[in-house]
Amino acid sequence: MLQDYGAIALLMAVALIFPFIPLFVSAYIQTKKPTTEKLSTYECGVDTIGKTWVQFKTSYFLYALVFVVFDIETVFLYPWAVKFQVMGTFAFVEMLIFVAILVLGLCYAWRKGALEWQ
Amino acid sequence: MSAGFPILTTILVAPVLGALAIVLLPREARQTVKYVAAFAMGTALMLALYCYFAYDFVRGGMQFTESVPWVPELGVTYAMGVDGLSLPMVLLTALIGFSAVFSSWGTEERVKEFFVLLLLLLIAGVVGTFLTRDLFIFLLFYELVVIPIYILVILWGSSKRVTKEYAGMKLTIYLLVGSAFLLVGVLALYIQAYPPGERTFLMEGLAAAAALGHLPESFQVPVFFLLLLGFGSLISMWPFHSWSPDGYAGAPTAVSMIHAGVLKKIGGYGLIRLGIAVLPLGAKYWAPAIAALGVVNVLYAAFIAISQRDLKYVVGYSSVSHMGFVLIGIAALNVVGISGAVANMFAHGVMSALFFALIGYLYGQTHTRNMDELGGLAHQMPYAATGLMLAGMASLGLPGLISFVPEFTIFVGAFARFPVLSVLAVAGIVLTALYTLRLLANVLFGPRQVRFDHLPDTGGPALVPLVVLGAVLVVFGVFPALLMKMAGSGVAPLAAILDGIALAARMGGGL
Amino acid sequence: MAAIGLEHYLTVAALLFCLGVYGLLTKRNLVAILMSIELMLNAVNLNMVAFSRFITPDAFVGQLFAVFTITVAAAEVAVGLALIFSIYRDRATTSTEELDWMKW
Amino acid sequence: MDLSLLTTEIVTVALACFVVALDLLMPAGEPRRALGYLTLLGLAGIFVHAFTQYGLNASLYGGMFRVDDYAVFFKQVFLAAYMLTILFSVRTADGFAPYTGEFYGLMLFSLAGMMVMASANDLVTLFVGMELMTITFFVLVGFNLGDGKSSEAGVKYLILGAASTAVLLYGMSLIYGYTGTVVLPEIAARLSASPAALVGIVFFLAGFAFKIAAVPFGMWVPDVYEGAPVPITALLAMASKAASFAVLTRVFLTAFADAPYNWPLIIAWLAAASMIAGNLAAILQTNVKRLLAYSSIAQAGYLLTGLVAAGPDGVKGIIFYTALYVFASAGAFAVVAAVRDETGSDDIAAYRGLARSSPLLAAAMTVALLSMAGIPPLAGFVGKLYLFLAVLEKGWFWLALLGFVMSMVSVYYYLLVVKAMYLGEPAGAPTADGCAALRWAALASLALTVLCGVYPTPLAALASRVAQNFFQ
Repeated sequence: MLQDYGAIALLMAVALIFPFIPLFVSAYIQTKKPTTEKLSTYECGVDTIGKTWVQFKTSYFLYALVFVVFDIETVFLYPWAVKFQVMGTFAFVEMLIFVAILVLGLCYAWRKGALEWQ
Repeated sequence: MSAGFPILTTILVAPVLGALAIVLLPREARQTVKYVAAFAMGTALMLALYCYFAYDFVRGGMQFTESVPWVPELGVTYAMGVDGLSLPMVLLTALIGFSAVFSSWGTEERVKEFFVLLLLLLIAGVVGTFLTRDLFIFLLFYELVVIPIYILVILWGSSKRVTKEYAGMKLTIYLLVGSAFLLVGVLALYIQAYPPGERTFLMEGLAAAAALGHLPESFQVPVFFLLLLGFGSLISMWPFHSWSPDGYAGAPTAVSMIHAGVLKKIGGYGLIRLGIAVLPLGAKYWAPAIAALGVVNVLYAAFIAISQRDLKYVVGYSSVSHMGFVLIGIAALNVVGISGAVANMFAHGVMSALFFALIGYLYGQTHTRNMDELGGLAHQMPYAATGLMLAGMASLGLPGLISFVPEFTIFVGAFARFPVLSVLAVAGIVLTALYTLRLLANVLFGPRQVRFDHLPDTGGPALVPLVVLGAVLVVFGVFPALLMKMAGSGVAPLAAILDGIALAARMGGGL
Repeated sequence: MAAIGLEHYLTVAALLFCLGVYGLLTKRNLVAILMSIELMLNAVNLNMVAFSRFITPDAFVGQLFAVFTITVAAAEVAVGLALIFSIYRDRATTSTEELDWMKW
Repeated sequence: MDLSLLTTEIVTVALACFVVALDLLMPAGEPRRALGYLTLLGLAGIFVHAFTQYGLNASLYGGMFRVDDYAVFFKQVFLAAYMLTILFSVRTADGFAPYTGEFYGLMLFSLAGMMVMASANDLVTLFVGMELMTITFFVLVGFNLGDGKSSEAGVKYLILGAASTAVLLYGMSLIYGYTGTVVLPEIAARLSASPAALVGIVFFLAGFAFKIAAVPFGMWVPDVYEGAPVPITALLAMASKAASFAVLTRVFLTAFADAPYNWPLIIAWLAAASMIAGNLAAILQTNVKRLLAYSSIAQAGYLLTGLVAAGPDGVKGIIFYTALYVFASAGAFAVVAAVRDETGSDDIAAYRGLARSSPLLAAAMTVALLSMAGIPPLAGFVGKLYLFLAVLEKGWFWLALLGFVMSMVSVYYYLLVVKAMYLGEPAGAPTADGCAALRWAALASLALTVLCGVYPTPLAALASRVAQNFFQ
């Protein structure tokens, strides 16, 4: 029983320690010769211009949406995959219909130009 | 089922048909619209008169009955029938409706819509409440008339002290909220009277339930209170009266006539039909309160009427005051008092309708209702003056005119139960005389005023209400039996119930 | 110190849910609010799975329910972000303070 | 397993996919009204077919999905609501080009969700159906891309809706955890007094109080109604509310019926609060959409009284009133759509002189509003009569009294609109007359409202038969 809690404690410990290791390592092995050039924000050798927070194109968002759809699809596919021999052809057909509907959605997105990079 | 010709339905349908005919007429046919309206109401009046003469007073009870099941699962029946209680009211509605058409002959704008609303919804609805024997349909008709009144007031009304929108809205909300209490009371009654399955909205059925003792006093008292709120606000019982003068002042002539003449009477009618016949114990419990409020009505309204300068307000408050007499008569809870109340409702209906008709005429001519700006009109318009005199004399209960006997009867009935209150109420008559005579004096008499010389006297259509209603005032005044016989036969069936509660009642009322 | 049982999971879930509610009520940024709602939904998932494991070990109703919840949550976020985008296009902000074009 | 029981749902979804696909195939420029009429036709077909499902009382998927008279009746109510809405929204939908097809498609998907809700007999099915409805509505509310108000309304609806869903789900999880089942009848069998069950029921009720827009959970309604496109506002008011009531009634009368808690009292409070707050707040409104929004809160209150009665009469009242409310609101929103399309405003001022420019629309609006207020001889009066008779029967005297008084108070603000239509002269702006389809919708609502008021027997008979569903 104590192991249960021990496991959690271990997990937390690792989670805390892990990020520090690389910091320490780098801090240990690096050589320190700071110059103003080095201390300035690094941007391909040029000083930063404007905000460093830039927006992403909404096209990414559209891709993300399409991705999410098929990502979620797998959530349904896994249990089905585990069980579908047992459930027989009917389940198979059902899943085909399910996927077909998603494909229809994909076609729709395509036809609407959600996949072109504008 | 109805034996023979469904005459009551015809009375109800005549205005509806007239209105449909008007709807089909082209908008330009302004005169035709009026003729159709007059014809429809004339038919209704003829039929009502026929009912009055054909009614068998010896036999009494509901006659010309019809009944068709309508919403069976609720026990709602399309049941018609008149007895000595409702017959006067039906006759009154027909008379006033007929006259109202003629006194709104001068309507200029939206003539078509006006007569459609007036006839179709208002008059048909009002007459329906008196014709039906089914409580559900009674409520249905009653609420049906409220909205048309609102539209009539805001479209064709007049703004004096208060805007017509305000007057219309006040009137509407008062009546509707009152009706909400009424509805709950009625539904509670409906549920209590019979177990599920054999329920009915028929008034006689509910009365029978009361006779069977399904309605214990503990139930009757609160429910009667709800009904009192509903009907009280309708009959403008103090303190629910304030919509009435504003409403009449804002409303167009015809609506004031119908409203003061008939619609108000639904309150008294309901109190008798439903309050006393179905909830006698509740009535007994509340009677002293009703009587007291009635006296407040009489005196308070009369005092205010004295202080008014606007003719419509004077008549409006006077009608509130007269309703006080009716309330007292009802509260007397004896045959004499109640039949007096019924008769007085009829009398006051005719009289106030005539008043409003003529005030409307004067206003149309002189464009003022302020009695200080009027005067000496007897010189220019003798007919109108005669009409006003008749109405005024009737309103202060001059013997030989319609309301003397009813009021006298009420006092006879009421004195037996509320000696003190009755005496106070009688004092009210003096006040009535005061403001009525002052009104007549200010408007009709005094020196001839030149600025009114060009004004025509009532003639043509405007003369019809004067003749019709005036004739009724005189005839029923000279032969009061005509009226009292009806009322008496209507109240007679209540005698048993009243005797049942009389003993305790006499002990109850010592005020 | 008892073995880790149902109540532990329920406690965590309840805390997570309250955390979500707190964020929902205090955050002013639409995206942050969406995240708080996600927290609430995940708390529910935790409940479902825990119940499924401890109450009905042989029926998978709870896990099934969790799957549906996950899907729905994803859909909600997708739509939500789209709407937030259109708001952002209109008024270049994602703060609830600016959602005042109508009486709130 | 008999899939033919699912015909209505399957056909609806197929129709939705078909409409979207057709929209893709149609050349970009062409007008899309045909899609609207096609949808209408399909729905009419489904509506007719639904009659054949009365009396089946079958269930699918091990009792998770029931096709009983109750479900069928509600499906028909939704269908009626959608048909009327599409009738008066064809012109509005033209404005959504190039997304007209999606508009109809999404509407159909939400309809499918409602159908599932009406038939759902277990928590999972219920949840899925509800989310299908709700999420499509998130999109539809924000559908008017040109109008910032619309997307704002969408976001507000989404956030509050998602939060309420989370609360609802938490309640469901507790109920499931306590009873170990999600199927309603089994829940009823295993439910007994315990904090978990109580919290579960309360959370469940809170979640649905949000969906039916009952005070204090209905405060999203005014903004969302104002911002959303008129047809969607109409659907939120009629169909979404009806669907949520279908579920609420079914769950409380099957699963929680014997729960050892006095839940009718809680619902009575909700009802009273909704009736009071809704009606009083509506008085202050100058925007007709907001006015209708508050009035719909009040209507939710009236409907809840039927649930308070918790018996055949109460259910009958709910069923009957829902149908009437759909008829009435359809007419009202049709007029709102007409005025919105042609004057671009929802303010009461925009309705001035409507009686002159279009007597039919003015009459339809008047009748619809007065029916909501419950003025005889319109349908609303009979509906309220059934509802309040049911609660009076159970001795809820104060609730019935409050209901009647409040509905008479509501006449006040309804009459303000009527006054504007009949009294005012057309004010400069082009006066609405609506397109042919819209006028048909208004006429249909007018006729149905008057008819059901004057002769309610047929509908009432059907309602009382359906209401027996939970009480054999």
